[in-house]
Amino acid sequence: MEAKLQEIEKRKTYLDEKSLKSWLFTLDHKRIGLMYLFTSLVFFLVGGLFAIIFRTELAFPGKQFISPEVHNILFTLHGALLIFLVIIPLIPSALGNFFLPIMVGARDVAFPRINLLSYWLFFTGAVLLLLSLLFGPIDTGWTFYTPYSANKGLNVFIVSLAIFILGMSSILTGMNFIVTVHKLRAPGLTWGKLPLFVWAIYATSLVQLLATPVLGITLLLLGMENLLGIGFFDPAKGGDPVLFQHLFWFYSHPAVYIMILPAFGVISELVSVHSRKPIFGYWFIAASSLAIAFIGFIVWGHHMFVAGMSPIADIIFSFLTYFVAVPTAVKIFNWTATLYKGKISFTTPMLYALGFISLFLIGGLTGLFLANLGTDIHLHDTYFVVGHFHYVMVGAAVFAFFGALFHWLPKMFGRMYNEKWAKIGWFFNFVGFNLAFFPHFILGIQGMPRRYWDYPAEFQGLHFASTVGAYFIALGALISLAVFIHAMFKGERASDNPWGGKSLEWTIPSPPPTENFEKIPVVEEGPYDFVKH
Amino acid sequence: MKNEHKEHIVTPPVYIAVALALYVLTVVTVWVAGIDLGKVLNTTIALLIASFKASLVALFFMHLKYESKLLWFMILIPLILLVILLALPIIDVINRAGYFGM
Amino acid sequence: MWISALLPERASDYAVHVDTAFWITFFLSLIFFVIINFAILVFIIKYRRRKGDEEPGAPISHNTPLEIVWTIIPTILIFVIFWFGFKAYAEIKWMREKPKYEIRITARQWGWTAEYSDGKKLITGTIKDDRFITTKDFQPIIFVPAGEPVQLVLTSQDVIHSFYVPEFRVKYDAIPGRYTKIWFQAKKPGEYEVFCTEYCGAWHSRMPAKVLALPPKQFERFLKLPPDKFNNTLANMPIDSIYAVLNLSDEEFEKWSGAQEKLLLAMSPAERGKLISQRLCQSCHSFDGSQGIGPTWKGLFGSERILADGKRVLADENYIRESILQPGEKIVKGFQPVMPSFQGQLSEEQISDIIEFIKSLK
Amino acid sequence: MEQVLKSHHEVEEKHAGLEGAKMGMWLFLFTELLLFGGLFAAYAVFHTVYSKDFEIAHHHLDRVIGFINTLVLITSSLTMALAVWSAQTNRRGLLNLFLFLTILLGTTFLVVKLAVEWPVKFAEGLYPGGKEFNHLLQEGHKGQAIFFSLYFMLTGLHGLHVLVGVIVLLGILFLALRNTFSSEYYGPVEVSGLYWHLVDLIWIYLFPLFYLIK
Repeated sequence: MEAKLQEIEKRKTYLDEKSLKSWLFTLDHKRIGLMYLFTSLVFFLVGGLFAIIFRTELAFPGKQFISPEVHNILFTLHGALLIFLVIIPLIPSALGNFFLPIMVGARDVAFPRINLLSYWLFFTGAVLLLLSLLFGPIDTGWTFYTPYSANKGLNVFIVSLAIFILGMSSILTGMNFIVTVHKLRAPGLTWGKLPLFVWAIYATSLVQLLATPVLGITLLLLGMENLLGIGFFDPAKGGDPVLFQHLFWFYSHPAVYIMILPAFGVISELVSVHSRKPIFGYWFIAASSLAIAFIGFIVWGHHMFVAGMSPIADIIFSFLTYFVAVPTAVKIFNWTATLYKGKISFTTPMLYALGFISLFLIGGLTGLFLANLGTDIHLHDTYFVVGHFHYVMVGAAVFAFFGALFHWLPKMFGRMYNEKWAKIGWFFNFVGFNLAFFPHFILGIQGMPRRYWDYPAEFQGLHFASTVGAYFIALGALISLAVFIHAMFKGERASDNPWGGKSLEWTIPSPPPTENFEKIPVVEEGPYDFVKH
Repeated sequence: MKNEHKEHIVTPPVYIAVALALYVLTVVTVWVAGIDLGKVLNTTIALLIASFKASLVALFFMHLKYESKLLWFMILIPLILLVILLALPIIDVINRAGYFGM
Repeated sequence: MWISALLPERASDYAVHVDTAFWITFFLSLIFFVIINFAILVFIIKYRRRKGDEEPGAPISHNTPLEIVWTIIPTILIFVIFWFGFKAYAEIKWMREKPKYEIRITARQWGWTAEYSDGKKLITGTIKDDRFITTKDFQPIIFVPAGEPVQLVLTSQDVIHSFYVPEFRVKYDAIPGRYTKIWFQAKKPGEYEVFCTEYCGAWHSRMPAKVLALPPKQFERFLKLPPDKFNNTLANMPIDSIYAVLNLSDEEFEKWSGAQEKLLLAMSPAERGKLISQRLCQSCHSFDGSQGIGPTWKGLFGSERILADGKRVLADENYIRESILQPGEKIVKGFQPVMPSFQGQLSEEQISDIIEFIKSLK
Repeated sequence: MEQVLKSHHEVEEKHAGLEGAKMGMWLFLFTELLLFGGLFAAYAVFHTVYSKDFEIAHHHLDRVIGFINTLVLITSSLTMALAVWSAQTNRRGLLNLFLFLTILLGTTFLVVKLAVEWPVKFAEGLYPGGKEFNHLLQEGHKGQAIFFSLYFMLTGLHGLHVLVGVIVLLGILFLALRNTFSSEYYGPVEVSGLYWHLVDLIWIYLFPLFYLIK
């Protein structure tokens, strides 16, 4: 056994090169993936810290320790940082960059240099976003609704420039992945044999590619509105604030599908591998990813039912929004059916996957209330909406990320995490999450508006519970990240295929060598054929 | 999957013919702009001619005519999204009681 | 049912339709939620991997008829939900008959102004202190007849706000440069809180207001009251004294309004000015010299003001009058040009009362 | 672009090759389409609402200059296409000539726009924030003010893209002069040609929408 360990230690891996230059100017998709991962995790903690601060403020009515202006800045930064710097790039750019080329059987993405450029654009955008604090922190909310965000001067312009650059990075990553999946598949790897994670990342890249430019132009116009006063969104100059909302949500609704589609891909992998059973309804899940990606583009109006649109538009958008519920439901049924007659092992990734399904179910079903023309008038812009998108973003996307992180940790670093502590982290995350965000639904139904620094006393109990929940999430997240950091360096050696997965990434040593495969494999069997050994 | 099929080379006469067609169409657009056919018809005709010119540029100058069927399908998606991005806000604005300023 | 306590009280006529749509969506979602979670629970217990069992799970990978079934059923169910939502929406959007009363509501950064067709006007301000707001802080913004439809015409002076009354299930954005219309019919008399639900800046959470639904008799009396008397008396009074006044018998009411008349005339202009300033101006201009959004009024009158562009101006009657009507003209150095204009909202007499009050603040 | 990694008997593409590069550029052109799509959506909404004001305002624009600029851009598309043809058929002299002509026409377009058309507008104060612009607003002709904001945003963004195109073509010309391109390797010429044709394609829509409204 000792010799075997020696031999493993000796193997060349993508992590061997230690110099700073080899990291900063690497063309290796795996290293770029890790750089995205660690940059996003830093902002994940920063954004989480902002949430803890204003959640503590909201524990009791009246002013505790921060003023309304500071509270508004905190929730704006919480939204902007976590959306643009964490939840959009986390699974597609970090884990997608690392595993898509391997799962597709390629040595690297189609355009490695553009991949590096994407990371550095992402990094510049993130730094610029932080620098904007020097020009006076923004308090417009991550939605930048005009005219509130229209006559703010330089700081909104700097923030829109920063997000424009982040958008460029998102577009180039999307383009890179699409060409990789089309052009660099290993021989024999037909579309029908692609792992569902690749399908999900492909659908996400399509949405990233086609939706982000509209955000680019919207923020450019907002910047010009601030600097030159072009008046597109300023009623005094003939513009229309609702037009800004149209252009903004044309990007931002597909953006929520950029956040959730990769999570769907991860869950399809986890559920199938950890119950050692082929995924149920492969083609239906793959097709539903593409269906969601497309329908996501025609439904943005449900954010604006009470914003001043005409009744005809309200009805059209509500009707179209209901179509998106069908592919999502199909996915949930197929994941549940995958568990039938499987050999389910309760590893941490599987716990996160099961947590994902039930939490995403609540997130998805509460969406039905908000797409509904009647109830949305009562529930729009209340805490019900806050609960809905936190269940979908944190309950689903972040849980899927943690599941994927622990699922692929052995492959990325060749080391195994500490199962007990990872489960403790999961427990705090799950309990804390429900305690933090379920009260939001009740608050919203009772009419508590969102983005409030202070609230009438009758809402106090639920807010207190939510704050306690927030602290639990913080604890759970810190434990999980500590387990991850510890395992990266000091976790004991993991085998090349600890979970017995069948997709290509489990056929190469872990941590993988720089060129992934000595010889590009010829693929015969599908990614989930557990039976044929 | 990466077989390098011989790139179909478009010869200069085709390019020059297309360019002439574009010149003529530009003159036609300007000429049509002279006649007033009612608010809706004017813009539709102008857009039709422009779209025809655009497709000429795309098919011949950008060699779209000789590209794989995959690219044809791929082009449909942004065009459909463009139509949606233009159509739905117009539907909203037309049916509003008071446009912007009542 | 006890769970109907979840939703706020159904105080407007069409609230029942919204709640029907809510409960239908709720129960259909609950069914799905229970089915899926129950299935997961059963599967993870029944098919958990026993110790040492290295065999893979059953090679079941698809069943197309089942897939078709669970694609069609959700499609049908969600259009049932859509239909009930649409019915509720139709009730809310299209009024059966034109409401008799129309009130123009203007939202501004951090307060509401309501104007009746006959000139009656109510203004609510911002609650800026640190303690939490109680129902007492919800000043009345509109008086509506219980049992009759009322139409509100919303607009905004600066940014987008949103007029939301949870008990009426009514919410719509007040957009600057545009008029948006909503209507509701209060079912029975009562007080219903109004919230701003479109983020509008620092004090977005502190623009409380209240809708007073009055029984017919009291509403008649409110309508009959002449506008300027109403603006000087009832518009500034707390809610319980408003009810007290409106419940007086007719001759007592006449006596009271006469007395109010005399009381107001007896008051010195400065005291009358104080009444108005407390309601409209104190949220930005402090009276005791402390720092605020606008310059303090203590020692303002007769002092020399250094403007943003460096010019020096004497703070006399004309300067104060101009700052009230066209605040943008002269901005004192170090202050933001955020003061809304009160053009057409204050009578000539009220403006001179305010100036007298400022003079009294040495 | 194409480092071919030979191991055993298989030829492996380290990158996606010409096919991949072209697909990558087409995908990038889709994003350009949607970037301008957002502005065209704003144009469509404002044109529907202020059609009369748009009609009045467009008289300020000089139709002849617009027409000339359109012809210039179409010719530059022609010369670009011929440049790609000459690269494909190994005619290096012609390649350099056509690239130079395309750059020349592109710069002419920019010069006509920036040195002739825009200064006229700036002199009249018809730009956002300008004297005449504010005068229009005071008189309530909001539609005309919006028309000029749209005009400057759309033609400005398009001009920026033409400028980027010229810079890219200068790079390609620089490489062409050092004989890097041949019928075996002409990827960059074709890809930058795709970008240039898109820029011309967008102007084909801009010309009628601004200069020929009735």
